[in-house]
Amino acid sequence: MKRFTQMEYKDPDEMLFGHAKFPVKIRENMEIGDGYVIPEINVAPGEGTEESKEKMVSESRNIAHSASERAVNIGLPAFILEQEHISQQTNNPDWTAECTKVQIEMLEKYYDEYGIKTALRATPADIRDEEKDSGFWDSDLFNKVIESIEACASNGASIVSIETTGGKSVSDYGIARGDPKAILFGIGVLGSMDMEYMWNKIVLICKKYDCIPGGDTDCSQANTAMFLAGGLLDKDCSHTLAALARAMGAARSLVAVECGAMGPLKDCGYENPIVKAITGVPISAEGKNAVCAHSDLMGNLMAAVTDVWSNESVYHREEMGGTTPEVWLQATGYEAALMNTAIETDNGKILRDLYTLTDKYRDPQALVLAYDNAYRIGQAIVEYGDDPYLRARAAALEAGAIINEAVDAKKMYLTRFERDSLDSALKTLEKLPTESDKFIKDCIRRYSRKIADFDPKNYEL
Amino acid sequence: MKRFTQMEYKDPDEMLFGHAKFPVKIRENMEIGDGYVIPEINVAPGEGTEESKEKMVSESRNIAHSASERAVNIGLPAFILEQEHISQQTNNPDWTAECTKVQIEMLEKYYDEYGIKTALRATPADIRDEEKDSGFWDSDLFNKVIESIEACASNGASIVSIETTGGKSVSDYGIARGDPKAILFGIGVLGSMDMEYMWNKIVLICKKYDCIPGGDTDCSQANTAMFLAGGLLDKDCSHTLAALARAMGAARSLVAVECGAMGPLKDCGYENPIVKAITGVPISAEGKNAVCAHSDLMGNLMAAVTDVWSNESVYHREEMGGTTPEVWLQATGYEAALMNTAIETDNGKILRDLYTLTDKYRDPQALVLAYDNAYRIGQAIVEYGDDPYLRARAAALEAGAIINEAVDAKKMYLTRFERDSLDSALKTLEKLPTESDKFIKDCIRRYSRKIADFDPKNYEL
Amino acid sequence: MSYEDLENRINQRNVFLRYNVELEGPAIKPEEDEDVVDILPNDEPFKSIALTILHENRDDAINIVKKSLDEGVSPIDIINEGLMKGMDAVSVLYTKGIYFLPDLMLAGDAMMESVKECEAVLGHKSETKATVVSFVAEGDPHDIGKNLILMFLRAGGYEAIDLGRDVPAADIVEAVKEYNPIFITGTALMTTTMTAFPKVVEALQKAGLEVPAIGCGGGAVRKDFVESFPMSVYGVEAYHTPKLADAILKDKKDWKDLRKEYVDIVDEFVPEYS
Amino acid sequence: MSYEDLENRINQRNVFLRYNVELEGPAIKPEEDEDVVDILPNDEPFKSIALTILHENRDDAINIVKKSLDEGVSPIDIINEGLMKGMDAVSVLYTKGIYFLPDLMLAGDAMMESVKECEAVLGHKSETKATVVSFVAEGDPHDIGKNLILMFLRAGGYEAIDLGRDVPAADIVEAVKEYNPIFITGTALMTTTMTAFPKVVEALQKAGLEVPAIGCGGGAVRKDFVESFPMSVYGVEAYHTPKLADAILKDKKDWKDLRKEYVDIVDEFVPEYS
Ligand SMILES: [Zn+2]
Ligand SMILES: [Zn+2]
Ligand SMILES: [Zn+2]
Repeated sequence: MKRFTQMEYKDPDEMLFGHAKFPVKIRENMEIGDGYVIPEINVAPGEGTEESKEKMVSESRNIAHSASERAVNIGLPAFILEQEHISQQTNNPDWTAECTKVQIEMLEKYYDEYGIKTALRATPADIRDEEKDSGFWDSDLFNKVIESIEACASNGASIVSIETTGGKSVSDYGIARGDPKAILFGIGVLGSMDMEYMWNKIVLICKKYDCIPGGDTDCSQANTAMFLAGGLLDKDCSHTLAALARAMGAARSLVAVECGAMGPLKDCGYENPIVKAITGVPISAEGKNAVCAHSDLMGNLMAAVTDVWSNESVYHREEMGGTTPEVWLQATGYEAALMNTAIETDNGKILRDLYTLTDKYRDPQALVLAYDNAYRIGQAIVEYGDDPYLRARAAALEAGAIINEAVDAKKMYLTRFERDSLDSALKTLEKLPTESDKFIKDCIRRYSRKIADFDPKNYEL
Repeated sequence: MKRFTQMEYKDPDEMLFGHAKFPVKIRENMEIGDGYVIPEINVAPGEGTEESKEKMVSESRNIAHSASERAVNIGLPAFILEQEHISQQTNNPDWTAECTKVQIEMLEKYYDEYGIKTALRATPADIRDEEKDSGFWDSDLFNKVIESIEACASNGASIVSIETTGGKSVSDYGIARGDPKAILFGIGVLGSMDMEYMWNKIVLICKKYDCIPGGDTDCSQANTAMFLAGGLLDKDCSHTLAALARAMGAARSLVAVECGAMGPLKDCGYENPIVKAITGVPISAEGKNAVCAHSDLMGNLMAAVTDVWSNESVYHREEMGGTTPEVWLQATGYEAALMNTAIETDNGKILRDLYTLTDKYRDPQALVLAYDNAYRIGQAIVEYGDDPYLRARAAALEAGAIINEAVDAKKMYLTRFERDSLDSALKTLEKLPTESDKFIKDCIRRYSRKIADFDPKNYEL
Repeated sequence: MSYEDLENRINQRNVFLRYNVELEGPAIKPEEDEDVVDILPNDEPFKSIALTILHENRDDAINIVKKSLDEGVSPIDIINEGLMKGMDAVSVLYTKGIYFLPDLMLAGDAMMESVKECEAVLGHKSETKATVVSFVAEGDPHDIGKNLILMFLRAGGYEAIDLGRDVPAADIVEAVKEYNPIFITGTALMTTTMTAFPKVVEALQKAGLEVPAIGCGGGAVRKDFVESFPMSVYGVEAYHTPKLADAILKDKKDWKDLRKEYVDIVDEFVPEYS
Repeated sequence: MSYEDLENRINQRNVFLRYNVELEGPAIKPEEDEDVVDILPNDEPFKSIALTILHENRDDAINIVKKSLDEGVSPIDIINEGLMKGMDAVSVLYTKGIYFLPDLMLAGDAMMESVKECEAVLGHKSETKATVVSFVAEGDPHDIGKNLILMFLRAGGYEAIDLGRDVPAADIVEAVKEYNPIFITGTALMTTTMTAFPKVVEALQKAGLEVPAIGCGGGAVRKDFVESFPMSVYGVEAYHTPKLADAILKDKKDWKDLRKEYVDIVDEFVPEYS
């Protein structure tokens, strides 16, 4: 496996939405990252549709139908439908197969009738159980996940993604307690190990069926920190610590690309700008048009260097303005259109900078993802590129440095809680061993005792 | 009453979002149109809350609470809450009074606690009945509307608006049948007459209570055409005819300002850019962040010269990302933030042009509202400023000319239906009498026979 | 860079497409559409009468109808063999997306006025398949949807009673007593007015009245809401209305059947029902 | 203009404000908060024990507790007069927005480990007010919300049984038989997993079991959904849980009461219930 020890982008200013170093081609005519931004729509099946295969298949078809119909009705040149599968689908690979098939049929019908460029990203659920003795890498549930991925690829999905959950029990423990060591172990070590294990398998399956291995996201870890961090008034996770977790998440999500994932990386990976800076693969991102799913403090900034623009997720139901696939595809589609107009008129970089500067100093989490700072974190990662632990640690330290510089420049203002937790986290991280083995041994001892769900055997440790 | 016979803006390029010639000051510190864009959130009471005053008051309080809480949590410097009242509220002015009171209390609580700038726009429903012998200008229902407006103003509403419906039966008839004469009579003549009657009264009430008379919208007429026109695949109203109706709507909505309305004009008045070009008052607009309520083909373009940015309307309920007041205030707030960043960095005009050019040639309706073309329509209106009929006709003819020029320049492409209905409408409009009296007499004869609900006596004709 | 310079740089196709323009087929005369050919009568004066409706030509329609009546042609035949066939053809072109709403409304106007001429000779109202009552929910001022429904029902051969906008439940009870409809349609644009529908059902039940079904539709109306009370069926498109009425009339379907068999009855893919 | 030039032009206050920074009051020591002063014991060793919990200092807590136990202080008193008081104070600071989640979790860890020391001397589990069972819905892997609830319940003096994530209804039935809880809490992040709640209720009913209430909450969970089946109450904030449990325990409230009196029970403005 090739580890990244150099940046594919040579200058952060090279990065721009709609442009990736290595565009990804879907069918004959959709090229992701080749000079335009493509909207992505993701709709969660409505309650009750999990009750039977028949209902789920019909729900999947309806979602694809609504999205396609609206796309044509408002004149979108292209769009990607993402379907994040729920556990019942992944648990039953034949559901996955059938749902994928009807969605691809619907998308192709619209392509044939109208010439609209369409693609399906299918995202099975990571239904594995991290508990002790559960056989994280070798169990019935694990096999279902792999079978479901194959069911997607073999039934025509254009892109396959997954949100793997390796190390979540440990990172959750750390996030809830403000323990940067646990977060680093959970994301940087266990998360990266699990990614490698899973993505080597996924890429092989995709190759067999000429399906694009899309990429992963640190949703289960760094996004847990972000969601708990919440808004300015929330009190559950320090926003500085969430920023460090995000930087670590980049070192982890990078592994999918190292295993052969080609992008577009998955929308909810807020670490994607960092991974793009390192690897040059196209990414998907979400922000101000994902308010249906969650609130973040960087809704404009996340658009700055993305190639695909997503709504994250929304229940399937009706609004005044139409069904949710219609409403939210229109929302992401209109923003993508603005970006494409900026590209067409050679104002892409100005719009990129406006997006970025709108949010850059609103929150430490936004700050470290501004494309210039994302690039810096990328550099810190590739410097230690060969060692997943050290590069995740370096990413977090660089994120801390970025925040501290902005505070010193009086551009970023922190609360006491943010200030204290950053200081204490950096102190802890700096003192950690510089050898991976030593760190891992220490963490195994410490956290297998404290965390009921953490079982080193799951990771062959 | 002062009729506008000159443009307040001397050059379309002077127009920019967040900037109005005559900013409107609310309380000590919110100035609308004074160099920044303010988000507006509008949430419709949930089903069942119309059953009792108690439920409606509590619903109103909750909406204000959710919006305020999210605004602070994401750091918005300012926002406007609009409450469009439902018929039960306007029918019961004591409901209106109490709902307004609790909303203002909530907004002031947040202002006091956090310093966030807040304002309430209260919009009673036009519950009058246009049917024959209904006493459109002098009935119980009419009195309820006036009492409700007073209840808003006297209970602390910062801004009062209304969507008057004068002439709707005639314009609806015309829109459904593609009859430009009926549309012109319904909007340009009856609509303008009703506006004058209503707004002279509203402005007097507002003055009494130091409340801002906001403005009106041609929602009941030009928006009916727009909604029926729908998307590219819809077949109910020609998009060229909808564009002409919109131009006429500007001549009509202008009347509120002539009567003393100060802005911000109401969000759903897609004709607002034209009225702003003429009058210099701040406007509210809606577009890509109003997908919750409806689909339009100019979601970016409508932001180009607006001072307040709205979501139009959404049911009050929960989404994954929070309650709808939270979710949609965040949506409009993030777009306003992007505009404000553009203003701060002196890139306002570039973003304005990107917004505009994204949509300008997508649809004839968008084309005539691009700020340069909106300005041209404004000029056509003020040329005949003294005569409501002639100026509405001039607006429509100018809109037609704008579309034809773009077609000739091969920038705008029309379907046969659009082409035919534009040609036939322009032919009809050109042949119309140049004297208002003659036109009105002719229309009264023609349409009182054909339209069951149209009663000239309602307009003292 | 100036606005004009920017404008000239854009390849609009990379931002938005106008699929309606891209996909427009060649213009054909409405009477040449293959489905219309099947519907139009071959014999005169019915063919000419049907064509005036198809061409939305009110004045010609009335003239030919009057002339035919003068010549002794049966008013019933003129209605059924001429006017209704023309209107059938118009409906077909509308549902196929070739005709537009104004075509439908203008043809409908021409048909209704021509029918009146026939009824004048007949001395009474012409026979219809059955009666349907249509209203807009109390508190709701938007009636274009309802007017569309009226037009489809009349085109489909039904007597459609128009109760207007903003109709209280009591008025609907009265109308049911008076007209004994096989079907009621209600429309609402707002969530806070769609709540009028269950109140109508309640009022009917209190009055001891039953109707095979009440079709509820319009902007804000959601299927799950409509199905939360009895007697109702969620209507998706205005042009589905006569098909639902036919199912009630011919196949004795009630609201429970309509909910279950909606897709079969309207005979097309309806996401809301699948 | 370069990115840096643009950046330097912005007055951030015209775009977004950081209200959390703007409004931060002066730092005070947690033990000086007036509500905390009311809670903390005055006598030693309880005061010192409570302070170690308040300061989230696990090692010190265990040390002082061990020392006190060695000196013959009653383990029951240490728990009730020392550890629980400290934890009460932590909960108060958390609900006041002065303490944060990590404070709560670390203090909770310190308390739980110290309680274990006392129980070792006691020879059995310490007494709690009552037992509550907590689970994450079947199919749902997200358990931070549930862990928060566990911590609040334990801080509130309850025995909180942790059934973990992704729990089938059958396991909950078994747990109810085994623990006879006065309250069950279930959390779900997804709409398609919250549908597990009514299934749990059904399974309990089938097994002939009843529980005063099942609190249902979490990301995707909506009040209207929760109230569409019996035994349930929609929970808004994790820290409401011990208050709901208290209402069941002391005032014999059941799910119907909790739905009606939620605001009074949790004693704050809750938009979802007003
Ligand atoms: Zn995710
Ligand atoms: Zn997602
Ligand atoms: Zn409106």
